[in-house]
Amino acid sequence: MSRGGRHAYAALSVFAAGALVLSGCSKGGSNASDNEKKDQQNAKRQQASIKFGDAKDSTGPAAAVPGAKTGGTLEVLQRDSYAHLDPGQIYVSDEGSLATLIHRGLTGYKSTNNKGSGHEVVGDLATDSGTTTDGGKTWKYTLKDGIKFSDGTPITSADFRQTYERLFASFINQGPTYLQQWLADTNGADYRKLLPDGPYKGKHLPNSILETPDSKTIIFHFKTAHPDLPYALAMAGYAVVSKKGDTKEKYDKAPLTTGPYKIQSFKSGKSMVLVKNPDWDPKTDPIRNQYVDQMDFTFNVQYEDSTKQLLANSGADQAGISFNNSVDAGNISQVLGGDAALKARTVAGYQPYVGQININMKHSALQDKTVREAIAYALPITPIIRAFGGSSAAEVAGGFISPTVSGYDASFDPWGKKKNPGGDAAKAKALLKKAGKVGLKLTYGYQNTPEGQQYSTAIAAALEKAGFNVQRQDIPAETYYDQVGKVDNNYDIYASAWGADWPSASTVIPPLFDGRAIADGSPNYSHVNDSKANSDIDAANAISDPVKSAAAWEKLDQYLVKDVINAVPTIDYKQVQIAGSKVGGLVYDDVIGGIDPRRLYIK
Amino acid sequence: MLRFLVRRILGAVVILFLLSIVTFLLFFGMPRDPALLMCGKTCNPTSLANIHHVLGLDKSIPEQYWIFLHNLILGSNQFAQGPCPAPCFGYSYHTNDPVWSTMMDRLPTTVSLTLGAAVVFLFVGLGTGMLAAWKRGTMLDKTVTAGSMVISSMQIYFLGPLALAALVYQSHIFDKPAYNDFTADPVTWFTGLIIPWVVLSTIFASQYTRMARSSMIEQLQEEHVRTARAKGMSRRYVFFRYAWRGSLIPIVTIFGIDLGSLLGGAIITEYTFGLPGLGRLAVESVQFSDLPLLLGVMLFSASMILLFNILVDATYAFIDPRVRLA
Amino acid sequence: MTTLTKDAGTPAPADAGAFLSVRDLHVSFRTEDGVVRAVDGLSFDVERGRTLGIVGESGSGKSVTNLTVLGLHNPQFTTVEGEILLDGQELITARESELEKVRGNKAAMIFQDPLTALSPYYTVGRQIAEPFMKHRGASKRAAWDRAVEMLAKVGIPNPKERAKDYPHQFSGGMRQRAMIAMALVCDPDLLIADEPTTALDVTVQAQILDLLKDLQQEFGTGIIFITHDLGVIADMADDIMVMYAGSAVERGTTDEVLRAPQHPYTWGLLNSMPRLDSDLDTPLHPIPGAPPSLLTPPSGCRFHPRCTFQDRVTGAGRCVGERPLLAPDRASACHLTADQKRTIFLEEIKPRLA
Amino acid sequence: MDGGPQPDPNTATVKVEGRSPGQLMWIRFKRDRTGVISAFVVAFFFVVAAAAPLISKLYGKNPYTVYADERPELFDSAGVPVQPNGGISSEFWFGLEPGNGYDVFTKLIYGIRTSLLISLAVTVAVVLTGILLGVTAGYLGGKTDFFIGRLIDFLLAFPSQLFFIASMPVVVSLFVSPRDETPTYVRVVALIVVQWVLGWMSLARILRGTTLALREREFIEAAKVSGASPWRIIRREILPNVVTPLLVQATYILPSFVTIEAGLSFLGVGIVEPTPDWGQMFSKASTELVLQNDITYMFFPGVSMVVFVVAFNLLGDSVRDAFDPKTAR
Repeated sequence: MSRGGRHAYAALSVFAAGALVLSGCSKGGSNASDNEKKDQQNAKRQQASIKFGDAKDSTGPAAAVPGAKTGGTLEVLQRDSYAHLDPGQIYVSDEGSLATLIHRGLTGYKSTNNKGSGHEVVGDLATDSGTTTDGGKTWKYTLKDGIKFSDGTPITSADFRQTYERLFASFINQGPTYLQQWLADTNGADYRKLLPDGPYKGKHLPNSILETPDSKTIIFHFKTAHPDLPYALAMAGYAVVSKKGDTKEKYDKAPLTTGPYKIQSFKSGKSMVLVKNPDWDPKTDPIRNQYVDQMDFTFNVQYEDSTKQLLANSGADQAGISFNNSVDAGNISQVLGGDAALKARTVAGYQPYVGQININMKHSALQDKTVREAIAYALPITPIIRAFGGSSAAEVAGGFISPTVSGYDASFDPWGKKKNPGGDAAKAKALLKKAGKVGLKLTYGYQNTPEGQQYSTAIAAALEKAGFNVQRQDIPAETYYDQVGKVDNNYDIYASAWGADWPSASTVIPPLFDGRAIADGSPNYSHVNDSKANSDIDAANAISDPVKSAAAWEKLDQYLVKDVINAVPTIDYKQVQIAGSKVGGLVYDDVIGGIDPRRLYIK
Repeated sequence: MLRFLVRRILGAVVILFLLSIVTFLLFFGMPRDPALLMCGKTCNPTSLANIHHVLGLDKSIPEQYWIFLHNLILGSNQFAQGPCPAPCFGYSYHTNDPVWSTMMDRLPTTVSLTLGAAVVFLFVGLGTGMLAAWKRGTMLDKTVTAGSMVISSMQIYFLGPLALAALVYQSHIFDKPAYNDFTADPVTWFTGLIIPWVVLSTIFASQYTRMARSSMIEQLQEEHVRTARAKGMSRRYVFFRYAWRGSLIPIVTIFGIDLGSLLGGAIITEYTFGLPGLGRLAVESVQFSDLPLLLGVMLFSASMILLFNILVDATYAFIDPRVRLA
Repeated sequence: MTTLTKDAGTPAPADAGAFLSVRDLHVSFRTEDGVVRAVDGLSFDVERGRTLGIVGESGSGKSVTNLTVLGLHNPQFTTVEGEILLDGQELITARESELEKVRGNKAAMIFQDPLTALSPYYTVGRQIAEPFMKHRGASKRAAWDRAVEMLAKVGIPNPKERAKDYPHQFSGGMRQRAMIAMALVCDPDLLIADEPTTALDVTVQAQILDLLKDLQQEFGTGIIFITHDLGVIADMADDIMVMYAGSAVERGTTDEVLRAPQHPYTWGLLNSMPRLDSDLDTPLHPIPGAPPSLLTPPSGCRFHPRCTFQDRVTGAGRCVGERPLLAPDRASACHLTADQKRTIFLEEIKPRLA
Repeated sequence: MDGGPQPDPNTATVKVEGRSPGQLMWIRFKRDRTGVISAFVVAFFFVVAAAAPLISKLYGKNPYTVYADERPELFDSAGVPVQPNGGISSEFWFGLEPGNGYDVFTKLIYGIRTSLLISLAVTVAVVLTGILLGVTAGYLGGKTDFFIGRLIDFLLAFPSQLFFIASMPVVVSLFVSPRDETPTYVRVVALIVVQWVLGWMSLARILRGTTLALREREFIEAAKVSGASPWRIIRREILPNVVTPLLVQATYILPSFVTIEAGLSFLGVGIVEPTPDWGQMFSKASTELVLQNDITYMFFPGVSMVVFVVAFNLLGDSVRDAFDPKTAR
């Protein structure tokens, strides 16, 4: 049988149903064939533990990228337009990538090698990654000299006060909330009570919480220790906003920038142009380089289109790249199986997300551990991998900690999923018998997307084989997490995925499994409240040495997966990205979870 | 003529008004809360309430409807995102862009798609249809009839993917359909739309062929056509002067309906080819339960349909002297 | 079916006066249900300046015959045999282009319903002018003037203006006048009027008939006048041909046929026709039964299923078995002997009529 | 060229042979070869749909088995059959569906079953509504006619597809079932309802027209004069006479509803996995996975639907011609 294409083309010109049938040939197998070598290489990529840098590490300029040249225009093809440019509203990864170019905060991640796997947290606008004398309750930051906004006004502590206080205003509702919660010392969204209208109605945070004694100093006072603050402040969501230039809602479309680039034009849903920011001084920046003169963004470019263009590698596309589009499933084999030249233009790595199937611990039937074990054994991973495009897009996960986060253990696999990703129906059935719960009704809430529909049906089928009575319920994709996030939701099992906000499990385990944080909308989707887990979380949180804490988190992760079984880890998300042949400095950065835009240059 | 226009336009306005109410009720019948979508990763009652307030969803439905009408007619400066001149559909919940400009952004795609295809299928369809009627009973006629029957029974959601698979994915002859601004680069504009055009007009043309043929043949059996021949007028003359005139009426009618509904957003076509037109916008507005957008698109599509109804009735008067507009 | 069908209506020598002479015409259609023999061996002549009236029930083949004369039948479904000579020109075999030269020029037609027969899309003036331009090669201008002139001739008040009107703006009678104007615009030698008055009310009817007569006087046109109304015929025609089931059953001058009809069918027609001069209590006698299906015509005399005089025919079953012939000139196709015909009419039919 | 005399054999034949129009239509229909053949094709589809469970029993598979997990060796990690032509084999006659690897053959016949069921229901609903409103408007005239007319205008101004998409979730949410799976019948009912609401107008208009014409006819007048009740007149005189246009229209609208239903499922607002459905197979066929790797798959729903619609339309034409042989073809 020959390839379908040519036949079908000929057939298309002859509109006869019969002819169409004849031409319906297609070769077997998907182009997304597995590529073992890459997998192992990926598995080896494991986030080395991160250290907090001192003043020396924090002084600019950033290390030059080997062989980098300045000048040229970079063509950036993106699927999604940027919905938010206001730092306070930035949380999602593609906006995060952009933020590395235009926004700066007190701290940031500096690459310690050119492979994108080694990082340390250093002072970005601040002189160092922060100093604490009492194990993380009080943090002091001092601003560098010569830091300016893109309108030329110097950045002062007043701007930072504005930046943090406006996070409490109601129109800021998309960004991270760690800092707000820490300042208000609350869970959930109660923090807004601390400063309901933000700084706009003349109220401000008292010095007992946020102190700005002079124009260069910012001091945080927390009630409880938060050794992770340097990580948190590195999030784009906490980058600085100009007090003078704060236009509230409108800031979201036209912000002042502090990074090496500023926004020349932005047509939502269409295009964006970044140009060099003359007010950015490399000497103040240990993290970013500024090689390219200009970056032209085009939006609404679907994965297969960006891939096709970059593969074609002609004209402007030679200097083309996409920060967040991955190679589409259809072309993945062509890319991975390509020649050396192509390999040089390709990067692959893990995204910081780990998928899991949550088990609703609020439902009495599921409080029986044997039943949960049965689920854990029965659950097949293959349908999920299939739905996301095969082994080059996802691989079986052992624990909740992603390979990009310190504390990941590649060998950990309690349910034998890595050996037998199809699940073990027989063993599950036996356990279910033992628990006397054969025919137990499981309400399975699934995300109503093509993928969701596909894998949920397959998973349901597998669970049925293991003796469960599965009731699938579709949940609108757009409100999925809000539905399953409700404490009294009706679902017994449901998938979720969580990405670390910074490469420490402290942004994975506590939000997902701290029983004291159970509330509507809290990401503790399985509503687990395990006293041992809770206390271990506190213990780990208190460890200020990143390396030690990583080890603690790893132990806790394995305890949860093996012994608590409130959720079953499913997949580690992976992606492959490609760039044009003239693009230099191509690196997959594990913290960003994609190509690192800060190092790029045009050959 | 004037009276006709006034009467019809008033009628249309009433219909649009009712439609907007229906849409409103429909929206609040939806089992989803738009605020949830904007509430983000760390959602909870307080922030939800906040968003409700910002969107004005905390007001009563009639109140919200009143505000909507007011803004639509008079425009508004109440929006945090900035002033919104009439016709103001407000700002999209999802993108925060003004609905009107969003629609105007998407319109060119739909218009290019529709008009491009319409020109082709109208002429090809009428051409072949009349040819078949002229050559009635011959082999040609039979082939055309059979062919058009088969093709017109194909659906865009079959022919479309087929064309994509054959021309784009398997043989890489064309690029994936895309809309490029005509003013920016006519060539890419053309190449980007060629597959949708071909598919769309193939299906429609076949329908118009059948229609043209049958209505032509019907006309040819009219008595006045026979009279014309009894006067010694040549077959060609009778065919193109007498029969064709009358055969236009049903075609104009259908063409009006098709054009109206296509310009209102060719949902399935745009969905099939991934073209960012009004149809896609409509689907998105439902997906993200984006009331302002939904209302905007609904009313726009409806007005297109109504507009073309009026145009069709007006054209009757030009075709048939017996028709008086009033 | 009888063997005699072929040579029914043996050709009479086409005499010099005849402008149109039809010989042994056979017309049949292929329909969904089979072959319909609409005209079956028909022969007749029409001379310049004279009017031939053709009478018969609907479906008796009157209209078909005359459409065939101008070749307006649908060649796809129709087969025509026989001979049609118009001014010496053979029309059945003639090519379309030749026919076009004849139509509306030498021979024109008036149709029954002027509303549907005129195109609603063009002005009356234009529709009248068209054939003049075509056949006389006249200029638009000249043709238009001619149209106005014709409208005036057929008695349309203020023709200059009315010519610009569309048919739907005319009254029924005026439309028919316009039709006539259209037919006569190239003063044809033969005018075929297919029930031109049935769609009109009586007074208008009279006007139209007078008009036709006057015009005939003026142009010396030969007219074929088709109707099922003997009253009209009596008024209009010089000769009459009675048709039944696709063939002629009686022919003669108007006087002969109306005064001394010879065919039972003709009698039936006369019987079924109300007369102004008859007293109200004299009952009408419609012909029993319905016209036959032309798909499967009755054998022998086509009229026999409805004929009440079969038993009088000498020789049993002749009516059923044998097709009666129609001799040329004054004649009727019936197996009754000439005496029988006379006596029956005088003794049994006449009394009922008056 | 046309315009030639075409006698009306209908009346002619009636007179001699005295057959009822019904019998005549039947005779004429039987004579129409295309009509008969397409009738058989259509019938075939309905039989297959009705007998789907039986067929798949004999065939020994059902459309719900996830062969991608049952028989992993037949698929790659992305769920595409490894054998050529979508894994067509003596075991899987129409191959396997990329993704979860359902058996295409059983999925198709069950899919046809679902689609036909829905469309049939819609057609019935539409016909009934059409008769009710159309005949009422036409017969009563006056205010009733006016209001029904305005209602029709209003509904005709609806952007129907958009309305379908917007209203499906609403209608579905009307039947809430907290703990259990949203039953397929709910979606089915919803599909029927939305299509019905915007589906009846054209038919109603036609019937209104016919009734209006009939109302002026002598026999109705006669019935009126003889003092028959409106209801009786409608039942005895009007309904029998609208049967013809009704039957013809019905044969035309059913396939159109089939395609609409498929369109909705194609857009993802209709029937969803794993319930087999014609349109849902199309949406599967338009995914990257299929377009890239398994073009074969799309021919099974595609060709079968084309055949079905063509046959049904031809049948419609034949029915029309059988009732009224004079119509142009």
